[in-house]
Amino acid sequence: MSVNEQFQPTIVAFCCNWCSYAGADLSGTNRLQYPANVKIIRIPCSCRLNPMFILRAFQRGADGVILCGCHPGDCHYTTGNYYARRRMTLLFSMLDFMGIERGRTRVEWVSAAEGAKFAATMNEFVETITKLGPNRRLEDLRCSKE
Amino acid sequence: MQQRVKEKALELLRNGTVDRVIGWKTGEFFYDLTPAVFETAEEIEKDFVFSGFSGANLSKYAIAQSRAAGKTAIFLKPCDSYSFQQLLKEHRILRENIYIVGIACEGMLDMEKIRAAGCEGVVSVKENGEELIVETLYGDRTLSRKDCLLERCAVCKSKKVVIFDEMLGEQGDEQETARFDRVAELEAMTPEERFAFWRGELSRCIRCNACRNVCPACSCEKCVFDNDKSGVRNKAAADPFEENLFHIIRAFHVAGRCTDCGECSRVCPQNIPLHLLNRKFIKDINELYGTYQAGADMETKSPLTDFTTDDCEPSIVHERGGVK
Amino acid sequence: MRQDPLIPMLGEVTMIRTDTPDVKTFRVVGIDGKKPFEHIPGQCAMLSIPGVGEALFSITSSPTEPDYVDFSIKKCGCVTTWLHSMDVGQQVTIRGPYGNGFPVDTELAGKDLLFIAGGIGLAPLHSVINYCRHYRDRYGKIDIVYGSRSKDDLVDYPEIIDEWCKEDGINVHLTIDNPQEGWDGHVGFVPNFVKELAFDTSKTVLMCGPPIMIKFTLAGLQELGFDKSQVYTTFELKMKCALGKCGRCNIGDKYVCKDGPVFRLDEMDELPDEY
Amino acid sequence: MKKIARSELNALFAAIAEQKQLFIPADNTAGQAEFILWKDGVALTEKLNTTRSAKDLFFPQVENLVNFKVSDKKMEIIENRDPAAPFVVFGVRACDCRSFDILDSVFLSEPVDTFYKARRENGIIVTLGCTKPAETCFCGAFGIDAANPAGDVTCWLDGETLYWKSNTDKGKALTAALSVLTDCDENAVVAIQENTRKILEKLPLNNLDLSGFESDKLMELFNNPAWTELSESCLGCGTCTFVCPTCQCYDVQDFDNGREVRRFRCWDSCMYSDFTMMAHGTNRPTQKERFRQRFMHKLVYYPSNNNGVFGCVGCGRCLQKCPIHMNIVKVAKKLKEVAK
Repeated sequence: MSVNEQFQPTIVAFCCNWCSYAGADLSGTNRLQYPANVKIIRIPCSCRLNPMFILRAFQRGADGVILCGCHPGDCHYTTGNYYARRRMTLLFSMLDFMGIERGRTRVEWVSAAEGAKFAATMNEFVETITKLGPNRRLEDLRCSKE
Repeated sequence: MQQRVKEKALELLRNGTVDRVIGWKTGEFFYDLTPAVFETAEEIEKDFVFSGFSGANLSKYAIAQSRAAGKTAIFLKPCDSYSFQQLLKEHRILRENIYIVGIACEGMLDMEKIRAAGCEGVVSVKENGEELIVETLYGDRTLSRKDCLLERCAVCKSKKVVIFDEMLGEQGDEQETARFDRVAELEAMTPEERFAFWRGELSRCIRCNACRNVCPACSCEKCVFDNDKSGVRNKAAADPFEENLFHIIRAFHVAGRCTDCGECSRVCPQNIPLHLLNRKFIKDINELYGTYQAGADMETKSPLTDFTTDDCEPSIVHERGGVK
Repeated sequence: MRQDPLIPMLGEVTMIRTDTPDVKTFRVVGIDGKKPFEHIPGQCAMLSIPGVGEALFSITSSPTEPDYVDFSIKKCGCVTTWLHSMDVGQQVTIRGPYGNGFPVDTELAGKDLLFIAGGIGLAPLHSVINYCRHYRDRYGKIDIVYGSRSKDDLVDYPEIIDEWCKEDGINVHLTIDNPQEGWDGHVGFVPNFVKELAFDTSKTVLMCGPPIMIKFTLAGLQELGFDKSQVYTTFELKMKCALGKCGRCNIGDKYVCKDGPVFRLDEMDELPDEY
Repeated sequence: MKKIARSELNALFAAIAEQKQLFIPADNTAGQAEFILWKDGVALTEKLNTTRSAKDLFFPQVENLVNFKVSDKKMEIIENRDPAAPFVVFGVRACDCRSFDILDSVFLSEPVDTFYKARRENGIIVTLGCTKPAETCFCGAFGIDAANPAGDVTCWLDGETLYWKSNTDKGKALTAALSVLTDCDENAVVAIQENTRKILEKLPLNNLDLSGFESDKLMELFNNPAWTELSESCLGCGTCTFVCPTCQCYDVQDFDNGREVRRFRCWDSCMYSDFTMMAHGTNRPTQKERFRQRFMHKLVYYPSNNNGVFGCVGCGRCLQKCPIHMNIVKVAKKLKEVAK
């Protein structure tokens, strides 16, 4: 990659079906801009996010992974995001413990009405990851594009 | 104590309290004891051993044996009893079929450490108070017992047998230990240093699955890593990523359930300090959600199947102290 | 030229025929359009779809077919399910042939042959049957006992009716497990059927089917006075290399991929019962 | 015979490394010995043997076989094997050296495994006579002389000197290129050998009796009632298999990275529950059958096909590494005891 050619990160955003996915939708209908680097994967609830999904995303070329769910207290299934919160806290802590750069993973609560927050979060996250550079510590060399 | 344990095993079989006993069986040498199921008094007289090398945690064997006809006796050291109670809590053991004999424990010895101290061709080890007299083909050596303990025993968290029908020796207590010191040391490093540390350790992994198969918390009938359809099945660590994936996910799957029995590190043929991953989770859970010891009781909810509405946000990981 | 026996060559599927609800027959040729290799009846080959897996299949077509090899494959696992979902023109990888095959030119020559097959077990025997039909004068009388769960599960039914049944010196005995509308043939399990037919013991038996069928049919044959040394069977185990190296098809001191898959039953008596 | 002062070992290693890649047994960060690519500063271990065996260098745990590019109905086969680089492995013990005979009989028999063959042809094995065998050693039971190992070159080491004797053409060619070695008398190593043999006699397992595993007893051994008890506590891990110098079973798997499929082979273990698992089930449903397979293969099946040579070399790794301390010695002894 030449110096002029700016690094374009790949971001995987796991979005809860009930709030954040709708929030993403809203940001689209409102024509709010966020980078095309963000690939959204819809999940039924933030607590559906198996830690394995995050690692697999990194394996297959993601440079940053973000989970978006309903605000605590607003979960469609009442408590799913509370469990997700604990799991993600521990997982992120473990990734940090293994020496993976802080900031490559993130959780943000985005409601269906917060289209603007969704776009702003994505813009900010892409910026953070662009600064961090490509994911090297959790990449699978067999998947790298050479 | 060694004699008392054996006599107890004999007694329980002879008086009909149990139909079989899970214990440790003598080997070719003094240190290579095998977990075994004894069904007759003759077998016990001949082969049953309890010694400083009875490190193996027998609790996992209770899963299968509690489903055999009749009653089974099991000997549990304090740390083993946490594993046992945790399995019980997860409904993996049929309690009514098991008779538990708790054993007070002075710490178990690690043959690897004795070898690493430069003892080759070891013929016998005699315990003499705080000293070990090691007889080898190349002369005798004296080592400090303290230096030859299994890692988990050197930082023993509890001398308390948390579940038993009968106790041999003095019941002990939970104790303050330095078991999180190494985790804290790593936390104080830079991410680059931590990454280099774990790469160095995990790159030695040969994916023999000994850590998983010995782990009392890993009692799934079919592991996700053996399941063809899981998409993550990997038999060999064909890439550094797979080494990370396996060990992160394995630690995560037992988080909140791992009692820190230390078997994973004891059995690792490559001497990878796998217990550090589990302890990291335990330390985090203690710090973020309140002190929790898996297997300590039957009632407390595991931190990962529980929550409070004012739990910390995941971003705490990125905000709290330590080098960024 | 392939550098290593583990490295396959490319083949193309030129015909797919649906035989039964869960069995399809696939015709494979090399990408040059020619037959990928020459084989002996009873041998197998490794087919694979990269990314899905590689598995060993009996070659169903006779070596006398000059242009292609056929595989009749029952849908049961990952690879077979994928194969069942593909269309003509699909490329696959193929390597082989592997195994010993039936001793068609030696021990079987000149003999009266009795083929006994159950379900998809016809696949490996199909190759031998058509080989024997091609060289009809080299063999004596041919009897074929073939059973399946129902009429719909009889593999190669049209060929059996239109060709085998009409040929002189071949007696075909079909049976299905349960009565079915439109079926006026025999109903019952293969082992009993074999006993009812009371074949004379001068025949040499070639048998393939589910283990339970083999077990009871063998008992029936022995009741009729057959000796184990007159019975050949072929079986399958999990294989990865098919070269006698990867270790998983090892039974006793034999490797099924290399020393088998065809065994005479008296030879199998000397092997541990692990198949 | 040649020699070099022990203090000059580094110079010897440097001289070899100038010719070819050199692997020597050295201590890793975990304090275990393993074969490490030599560079200045890597020192020969004091330990008797490496945790993992020398087979790793010839039959690595994972190796790529071939790649495929798949697009729609078409596919392409891409052969991309590494051109094997010539290398020398120094410090192989007598037991591990014998293990190559066993691996050869599998991989070099028709059809030849060309991946293994290339490494065998490219590798020069420099063995090192044992001076401090451990209590777990039982190579003597297989007629292996730890004091006089085979290999392309055989070395002996005492407090002062490394002695060097080339055995094969490959070994002689290597020797000729090493001017740091000086000539010496053949008898120089006799004292070292005698000393080793004296210790070997004292080893508890050196005279392990392995009669009674002849192929005519195959069925009897297979049906021995002791298997249930022996396998009862087996965890079904692959430790014994992976540290074993003679275990050679492998699996072939595909990895699809979205652009191409990599077909690789990796070590496998008959102790694993999926080893013989097929779509319709497995023929070894419990750990007893899997456990039995491993030991029957080493003690009976392999010898039956190879003139009575056992599929074990007595290196003692499984004795040290099995999490529950079950091993081939215990199995062999128990089977004989029960058979009586």
